[in-house]
Amino acid sequence: MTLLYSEVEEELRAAVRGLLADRCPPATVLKRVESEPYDLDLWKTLAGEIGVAGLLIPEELGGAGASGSEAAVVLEELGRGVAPVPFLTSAVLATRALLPARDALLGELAEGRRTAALAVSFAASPYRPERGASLSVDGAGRVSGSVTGVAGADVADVLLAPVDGDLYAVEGAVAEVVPSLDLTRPVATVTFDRVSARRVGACDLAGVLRFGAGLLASEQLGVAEWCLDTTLAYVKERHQFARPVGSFQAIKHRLADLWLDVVRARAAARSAAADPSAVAVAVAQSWNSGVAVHAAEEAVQLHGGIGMTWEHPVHLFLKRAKASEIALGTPGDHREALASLVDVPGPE
Amino acid sequence: MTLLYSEVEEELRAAVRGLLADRCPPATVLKRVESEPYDLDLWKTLAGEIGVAGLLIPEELGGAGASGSEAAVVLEELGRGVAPVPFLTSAVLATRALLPARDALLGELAEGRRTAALAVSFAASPYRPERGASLSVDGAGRVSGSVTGVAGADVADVLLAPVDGDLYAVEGAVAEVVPSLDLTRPVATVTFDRVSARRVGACDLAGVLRFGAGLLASEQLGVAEWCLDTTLAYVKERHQFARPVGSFQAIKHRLADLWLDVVRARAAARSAAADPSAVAVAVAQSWNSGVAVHAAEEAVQLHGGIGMTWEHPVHLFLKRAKASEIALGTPGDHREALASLVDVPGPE
Amino acid sequence: MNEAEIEERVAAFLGEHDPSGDRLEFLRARYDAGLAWVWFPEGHGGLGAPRELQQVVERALAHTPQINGGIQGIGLGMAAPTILTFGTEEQKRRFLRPLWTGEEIWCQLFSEPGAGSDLATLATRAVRDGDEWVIDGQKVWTSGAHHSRWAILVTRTDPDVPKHRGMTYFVCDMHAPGVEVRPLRQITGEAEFNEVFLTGVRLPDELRLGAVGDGWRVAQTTLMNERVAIGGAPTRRGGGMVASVLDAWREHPELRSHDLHQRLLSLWVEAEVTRLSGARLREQLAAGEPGPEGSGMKLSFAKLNQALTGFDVEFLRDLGYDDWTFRRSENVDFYGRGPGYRYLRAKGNSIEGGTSEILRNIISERVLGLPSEPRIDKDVPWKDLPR
Amino acid sequence: MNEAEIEERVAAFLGEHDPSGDRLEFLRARYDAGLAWVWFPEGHGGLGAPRELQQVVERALAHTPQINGGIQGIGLGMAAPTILTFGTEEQKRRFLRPLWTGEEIWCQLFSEPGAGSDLATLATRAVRDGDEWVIDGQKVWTSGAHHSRWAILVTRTDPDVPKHRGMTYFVCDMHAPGVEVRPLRQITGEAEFNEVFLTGVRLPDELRLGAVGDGWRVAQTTLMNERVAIGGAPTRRGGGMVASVLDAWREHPELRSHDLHQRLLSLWVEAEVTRLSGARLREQLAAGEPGPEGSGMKLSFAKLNQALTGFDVEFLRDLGYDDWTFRRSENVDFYGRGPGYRYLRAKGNSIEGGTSEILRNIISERVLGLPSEPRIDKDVPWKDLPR
Repeated sequence: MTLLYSEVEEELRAAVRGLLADRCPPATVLKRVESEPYDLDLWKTLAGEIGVAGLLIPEELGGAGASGSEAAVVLEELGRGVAPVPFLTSAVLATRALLPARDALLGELAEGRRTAALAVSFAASPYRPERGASLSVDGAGRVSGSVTGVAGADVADVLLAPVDGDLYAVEGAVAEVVPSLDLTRPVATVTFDRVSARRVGACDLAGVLRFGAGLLASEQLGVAEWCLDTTLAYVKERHQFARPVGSFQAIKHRLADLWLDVVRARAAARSAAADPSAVAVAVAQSWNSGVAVHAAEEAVQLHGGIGMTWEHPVHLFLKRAKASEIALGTPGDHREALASLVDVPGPE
Repeated sequence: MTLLYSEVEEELRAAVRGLLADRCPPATVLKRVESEPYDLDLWKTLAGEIGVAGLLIPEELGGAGASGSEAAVVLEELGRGVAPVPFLTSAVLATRALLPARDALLGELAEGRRTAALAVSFAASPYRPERGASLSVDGAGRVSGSVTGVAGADVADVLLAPVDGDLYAVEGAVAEVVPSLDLTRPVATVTFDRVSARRVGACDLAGVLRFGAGLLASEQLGVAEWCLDTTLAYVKERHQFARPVGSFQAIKHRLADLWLDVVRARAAARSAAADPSAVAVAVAQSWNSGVAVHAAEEAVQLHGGIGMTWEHPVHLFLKRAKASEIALGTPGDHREALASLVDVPGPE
Repeated sequence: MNEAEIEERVAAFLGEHDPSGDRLEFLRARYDAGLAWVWFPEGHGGLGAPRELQQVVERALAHTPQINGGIQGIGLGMAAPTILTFGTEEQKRRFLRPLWTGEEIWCQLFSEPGAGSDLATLATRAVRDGDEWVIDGQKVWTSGAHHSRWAILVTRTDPDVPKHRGMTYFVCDMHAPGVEVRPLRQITGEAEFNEVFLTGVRLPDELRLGAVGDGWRVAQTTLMNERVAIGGAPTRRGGGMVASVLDAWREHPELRSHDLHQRLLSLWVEAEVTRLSGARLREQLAAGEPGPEGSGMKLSFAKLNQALTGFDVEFLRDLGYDDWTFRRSENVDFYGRGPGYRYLRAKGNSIEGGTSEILRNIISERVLGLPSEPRIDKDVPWKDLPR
Repeated sequence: MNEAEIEERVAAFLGEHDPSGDRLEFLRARYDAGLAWVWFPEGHGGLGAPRELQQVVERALAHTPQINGGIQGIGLGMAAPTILTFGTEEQKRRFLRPLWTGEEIWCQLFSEPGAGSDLATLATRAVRDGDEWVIDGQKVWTSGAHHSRWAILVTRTDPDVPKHRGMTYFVCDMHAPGVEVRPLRQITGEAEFNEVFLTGVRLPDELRLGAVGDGWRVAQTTLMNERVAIGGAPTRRGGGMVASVLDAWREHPELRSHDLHQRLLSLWVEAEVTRLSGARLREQLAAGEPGPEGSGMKLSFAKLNQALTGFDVEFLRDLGYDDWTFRRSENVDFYGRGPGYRYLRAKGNSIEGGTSEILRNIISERVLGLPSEPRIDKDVPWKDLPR
């Protein structure tokens, strides 16, 4: 197991970063968030040309047969760009849920022709996978019920509903987007009204969410890195009292501490990507969630007034960071899991 | 109820501060800590001439009939001086335990002729008053057993042993001082080997410890104040890079934050002194313990190398602060108590 | 002038003026009777009385028509004391009465995109042209600009001297040609503030407040009146921002965890000691012995509000938001909005009215007496400053 | 020189010298065979080989008599590379061999009571007197001074030029008259370090290292070799300082509380991500791509050690202490001592070897590229600096 980036990963990173810089820098994301947050043209290019949609899908099923480490690098870049594409929801969570059954839908997902989403609340966790959901299947195999806070549902062609340990593919559900804290990854309430469904196979939902949580740590790393880099650039430029703001020692020390947090977030993200064990995932999530929020909060503060304006994209990162802190388990949920995983028992 | 200091309190403060500056500044305390930590001559002057020993004792029993607020001001000053005198142990804890019975011993304590100590572990709390103690009384009224971590026992003429809700006055116990983290208030293991005892009366031990804990917050305030003031003076004087260390912004901001913590510690201490209710005491203890430790740790760090040397007295304050964090309930103990006191219930 | 005399005046005034009649007429009469702000001089809405006697008037007139402290806030709190200190008799006569009655609303044109914490570096130019001044520049974070009749404005009149010396202070006519007000949208979605663009705005010299080049000193008077204790209102134990978190906490036992419980207890304690500090500060003020503690209250409240609102969103696991609509809002309404709004809006608490960084500088230098950092901008002509 | 050739040399050397014979003789022979530090030049204990080949030698000679990395640390890590870079041939020949074999122990005379973080302001004077230099001053935080034969010493030789330019570097004879070593007691009770008083100490000019006035540059070489990754040794998950806290935690269920449990879990996570960073850093070094992350490791470990040891004392509610005796100690033994000792000793982690404040300066400037603060001490003669 290595915590470094491979050459292949660096090439993948460069491709994704280049495309995002070209097509969808944060200022462009900001312009579209209120009308049509997802950039599906961009997604088509990312999925089809760079091939990110099929990264986790075996070659024989039409994918690239890559590992979580490659997907993690893509997520770092998508986090750096708060990129409005359904990679995490379709190419990680939904894909991972379909993999055990080697479902034919995987081929379509790999090509980017279709997009899927898991009908699970983004606020659910490996420890409480059912949070926000009330689904049932009747004798005729029709799914009923609703799930709140589903990410990626509004741009999904297929919804994957986990019910009682089985996974069902559904096309006729209604996803109603609600005003969301994270403008670049809005959540929807998904309603199934006796919708006919196809049973895909068994589903270890907690395992799927754990896998996703581990990779979310890489996205959070990307968010934190953008915030740190952008703030560094700003405080080097911005003058007050005839000095760059970044020459003031209190600011320098805060940024040094923040950098140190990000350095450790990188190690944690790499560890969870290479080894998506329960411990590594819980460590990465509990650390990186906090670092992303802290980095975004420091970015807003150190941008001063401009950081409070809608016109500067830093708020997109703050909102992404704060929503991601809740997504797939809060830091507290993951620390609680560690108590038994690493034998740090609580009071008796 | 006022959170300010009265004129009487300011006069009392001036008298105590003046005496300590004259007779027992921190450098002098340091010189004696390894041979004979307690300064009983100083105590005699404080107790008898300034009259601090009888502050909490009603006038008709030979005391000053003052309130906790006056005792709190004395403790602020004793904290500022890490003064090695048994005020907290004899004139607060032991005295408070004797008050309900209006015991005749109070008159002797008030005059400073004798000194008492409560045979209770300093690590006990209002919530676990029995911690560290195993005492029993036999049919003939003789006390047996031991108590660890007793403060002030080695300089006490009389030990007050609380057993099963009653208080016993004992003179033949053995107090063996152990090497203590707090050099200026060493703790002892007290052993009672079927020692004959006089029953004083009923004893609400938890109430006594709560009262003491509330006033300990004022001592912690004094410790924090000395650390802040001494560090401010040092960083104004000490030059590195041809500038006073205190002109570096990162240092300035840390000290501003520390000051703000101390300001709030003062309000909390005053509140608990004026109103020793369970809530006010728990608030003051949980806040001030942390502030005292933090102030002492910052003081050591900002003194640089000199702060790590035995010859500078700052370590006495670090040790006092750290031991006081444990004494009469840790910050966590007091917060836990608040959960039910102010209706912030835990998970069900 | 003592309490009894004030009460007498109020009684006499009420004998002559019917509070249930025309509101504006009543307020004008109150001003003319010297009962607007009793510590102002006679003839300008006051009686030259000690400031603390104002509460006698307020008590006695509590049932009568009131001015609007919200929308008139900048006029009353910042413009009025500045006009009183530096205005000519003519300026005081012209501006103070409609300012107090609320017939004319005021706003403040101080901050600029390039001059935030370092206000003295501001770049809005005022160039003299005969009896007029021509103003060009951009101001920002101006609340109420869109319904203001006047503004207090600081400008750069001499770029060739060090920054503190080349400024001049004006009253700006917000109806003058060249004044453009644009709402400034915040990260919460709404616009509490505006940007104000000044393009060739012509102001007669009579609108100058204080001497040419003396703008910094005039502005200090304004700012000293701004830094009133924020969060200084008395709250009960467990009140304020912690109350809305506690309400949610008590309502949702199913969302609690030990992690959150421990953090909430710590925040509760911090809120309580901060509240106690505020209470102690008010006692000091009442006793006429204001301590330096006031400087820290805003800093404490900003940190606490940010921690509490962040906690709230996490506790509720709330991925939604109530309303992103871009619209003007006149007031901050923390409690009427959702947790997401509170979280985002509270981020401004450590920026508006002096950043927490600047407040720490102020505390460390003015309260703790720590030496200032080496300054490189004091003696350099403004135009040569690095930017 | 490649791996095979090195192995050949070692084999040849072992053929000629019996590791079970006299220890010192064996070490001297190893030095003479160029197998002491293979990256040093031939004739001075090395073979002029790439540094990474040293591990080949170490592996092959692991079963033979070893030098003492602890007591010889300053000699090996700091004095030797400096002598190699700046020493004359004669100095290299005289000093390096007994330094490496451990026959002569070295210490470091850099820090002074008035020159800690700002080493370049040091005041120990060296005045030329014919072929000798006369040294007067006081050094501090010198470990091992009491059994050292030699010291590396930086002095002030020209007070009239700016501080970085007026320094000269010497090898100091610790047996010379006027050298007085006093143990320096720490807050833990013991004395790991010494104060060294230099009073009229006469050193021949041959003991000068580098040119007169070039002491700062020479000292930089020494210090670059000091700032090796502290805490860089691999540890297992849950190892290091967190392990001793975890042991106590598991042993004492009766002392646990939710408050402590939540804090311990947070510290455990911080320890784990810090450990992972260290592992990643070592991977980078092994791949020949050292990242800037190394600068942060000491800072992280200091903070973590302090938090963990403070937690430990509080958890154990331990009001006692194991031993306050004033005695010399050669090494820090965190694990053999009580929680109170660990708590106090860890306070030094953020001071020794560069304070955490200085490390944050270094990270922000050298890693993050933030501008330095205005400097006022660069061009002022040393004697005129404010102190």
